Amino acid sequence: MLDKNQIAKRIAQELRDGMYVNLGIGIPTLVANYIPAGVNVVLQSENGLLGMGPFPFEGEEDPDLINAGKQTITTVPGSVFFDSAMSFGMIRAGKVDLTVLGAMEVADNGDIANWKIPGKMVKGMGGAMDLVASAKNIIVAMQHVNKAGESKLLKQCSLPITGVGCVKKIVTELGLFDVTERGFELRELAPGVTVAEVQAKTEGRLVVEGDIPVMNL
Amino acid sequence: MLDKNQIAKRIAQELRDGMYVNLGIGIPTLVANYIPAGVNVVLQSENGLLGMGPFPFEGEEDPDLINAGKQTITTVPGSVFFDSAMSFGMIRAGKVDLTVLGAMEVADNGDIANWKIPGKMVKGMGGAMDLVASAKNIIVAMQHVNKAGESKLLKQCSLPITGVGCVKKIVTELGLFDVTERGFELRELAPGVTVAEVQAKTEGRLVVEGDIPVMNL
Amino acid sequence: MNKVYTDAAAAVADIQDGATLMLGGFGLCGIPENSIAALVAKKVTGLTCISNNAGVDDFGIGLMLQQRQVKKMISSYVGENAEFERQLLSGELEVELIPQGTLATRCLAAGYGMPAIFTPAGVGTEVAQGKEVRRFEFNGEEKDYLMEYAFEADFAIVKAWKGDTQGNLIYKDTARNFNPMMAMAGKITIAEVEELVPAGELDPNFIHTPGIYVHRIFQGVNYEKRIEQRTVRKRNAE
Amino acid sequence: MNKVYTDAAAAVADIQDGATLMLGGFGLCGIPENSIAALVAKKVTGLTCISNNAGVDDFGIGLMLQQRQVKKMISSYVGENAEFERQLLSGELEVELIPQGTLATRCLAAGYGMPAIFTPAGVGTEVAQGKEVRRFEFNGEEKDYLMEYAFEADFAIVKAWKGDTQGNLIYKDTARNFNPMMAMAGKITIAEVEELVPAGELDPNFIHTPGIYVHRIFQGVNYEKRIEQRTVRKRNAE
Repeated sequence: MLDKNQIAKRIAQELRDGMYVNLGIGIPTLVANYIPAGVNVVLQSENGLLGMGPFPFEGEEDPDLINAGKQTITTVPGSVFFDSAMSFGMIRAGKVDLTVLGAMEVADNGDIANWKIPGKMVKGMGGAMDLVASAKNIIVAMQHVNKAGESKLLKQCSLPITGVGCVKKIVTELGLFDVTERGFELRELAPGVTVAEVQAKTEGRLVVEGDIPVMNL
Repeated sequence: MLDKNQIAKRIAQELRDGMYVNLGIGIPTLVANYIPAGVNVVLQSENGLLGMGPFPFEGEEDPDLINAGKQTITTVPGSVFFDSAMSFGMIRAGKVDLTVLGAMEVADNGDIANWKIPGKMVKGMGGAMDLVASAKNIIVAMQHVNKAGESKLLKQCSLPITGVGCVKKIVTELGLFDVTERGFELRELAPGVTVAEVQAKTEGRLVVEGDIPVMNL
Repeated sequence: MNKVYTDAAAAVADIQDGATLMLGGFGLCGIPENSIAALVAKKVTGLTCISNNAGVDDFGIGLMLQQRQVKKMISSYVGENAEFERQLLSGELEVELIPQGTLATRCLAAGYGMPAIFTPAGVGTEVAQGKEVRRFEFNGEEKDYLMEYAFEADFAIVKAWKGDTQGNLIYKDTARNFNPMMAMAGKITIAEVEELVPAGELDPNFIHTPGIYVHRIFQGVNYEKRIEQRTVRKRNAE
Repeated sequence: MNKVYTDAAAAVADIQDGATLMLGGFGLCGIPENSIAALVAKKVTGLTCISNNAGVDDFGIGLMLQQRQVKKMISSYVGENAEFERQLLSGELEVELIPQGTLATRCLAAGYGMPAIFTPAGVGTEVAQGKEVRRFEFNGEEKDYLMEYAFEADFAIVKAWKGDTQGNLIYKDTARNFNPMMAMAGKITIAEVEELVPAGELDPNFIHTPGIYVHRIFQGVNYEKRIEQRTVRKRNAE
């Protein structure tokens, strides 16, 4: 079983040198802490920044410099600020190579639900619908089951969806899955997790072929 | 009869303080020389400048600083450079208050033709189609007749048109005309010009009502 | 022609009940603090506000919500705001949630004189309900897009870092966000700036919003610039 | 990842016969002189060039026309260019003339991932032939608009004033013109700059083209910057 940091670390292994990457709020943000040595990526914050750096040192916070989660941040050399129209322009044009975000549910056709729970106060989709509609590569970081123990990898999303057929890969505490036309294809198991456990906790179509390697962290 | 400079001078009287104005190539460019005292207008050059100034002093030409006619120019305090998308964006959004341009023909419904003569080499419409399609107020500066002595104020344009029903006012060597749903309404006569002469040289619907004052230059 | 106003109260004086306003900012970053305070003082009501967020309980647009001045919010995310939630659930407040990029681009469209734009954001979701869907082959794939209309706002109210007497504006860091598009999109655009300088002092190559889009400008005072999520790291000990 | 190329020849090395190119510049102002020279030296042919103008007989895209490298020009104005006229009249060269704002906005659309835009430019003229016309109520009037498609170009070749190793670009004065939109619109974007600096030297608030849009960058040499219309005024005698 992976903890949140290990999920982030595994996703960080998907980063390639030169990539432009948008990291969502929550576990995705942690990915920045595990970027492999020698891999230079540029982090995009959709409120108008390319080249996001770490949090500022205490006392150096600047209220004019925040990320999409409204957290105070810094920039790295070569960074650039722009307005929200250009920010979503570059997202829409497919210039952001990878988007990592959380989800409440993913369906085995790649649909994602992560913005609305009927009956609860709806806060809004923010930039998530724009990101999932346009990103070339979308990795979801999430827990495999919800608090009630129900699978979040489903045949069909029960919640209102954020985007259609867009998720390419999922990393949960149980393993790594490619989302293909055949469904959730189990590629790697988290240490100490069995295929049976994944099967028990996955409601959508699960593909398990051959020996599944244990994740290398 | 007005000469080119007098046509420009009369058009300059239409300028109001605070206007943003786009001046086309030819006679319209001369309008800048006759801006009335106390009237501050900002000149837009559609290649990406607000706040165009006069030609540079000899030796101070900068190849990176030209107007839409590709002439070397200068800027005035408060000027701003922008790209061509924003330039035509502000034109399309109606932010440019007045456009002055030349024409080969104007029809009495306000159609304008100024970009193409069939059988001759066609150089292109440049920004003229964008300007005439969006400007709130369009004044045409032109000669009343062509070199063959034929009227350029027509029932219908014979040349391919640049824009539909857009011209609001015309100043020629013979007078000033408002273009309304009734046609060319003669408002002012150039010094020494008679109504009969205007009638003889105007093919389109001409409206002459009451005493027509002589232009005050 | 003079675009310079003495203060926020003067600049917003003619905003009437029932007006549609665009308000710049992302969260509490780059919001027009002075203008919001003036709108609260003015007690104008029945407003439709187009703004990415709705402030927090006691700052930003939250101040206008407290006074029940807002009839409708058009936003992408309405965050942590208890009063907002109460008014929404009680039906006092109408809310239209739209994707953030769609919000930004509908402002851009208005500023660029384009009546509508196409975006794939929201295709196949409830955001697409009642909207025209159109398939294009573009960028190497065939894909559905929603047609979304340009916004029309009576007033756009933005906050910039520096401005000049011609209305030219410069923003700082991520406080730029929605301000430039909204500045272009208002029928009347009001800009408040931290520093107002004479025309000619700003480098014409580095102006974000040309003054042609700005009708009123004033130098704001007492900027609070509240931070929503103060996140820091510790310095390593030597 | 390294975006820095040694020179124009290296940056354009993989441009094949028949490619569609966008070339920045307005007249001879802000044109990618080095890249054009490299394309001429490379003798690549059958090109479709999207560029506001076509250069003059002996400079700019005119140099490529002389070598018969251009199959088709997409421009708003093709100016004074005898060789251009000869090739056009003889049928060697295909020309598509489109309004300047439409040209700029079709580039912008590509860079912003929008498959099509609406513009009133050309409504009722021969430019509208075969195009979808659509009526919108917008900005206080009901009006017809043409739907125009985003451009797709294999390569965009632009000229900037300064650039950094991340591909961030700054343009000078009216040499900005079409360069920023084209920089955003190319599948592969090549930027030549007068001064190439290390990442971090340009102020992140004042960059016109973010490096995410730029794939290759090099420092150009020997800029000629020819002036088409040298207009001056005399200094008053003291």
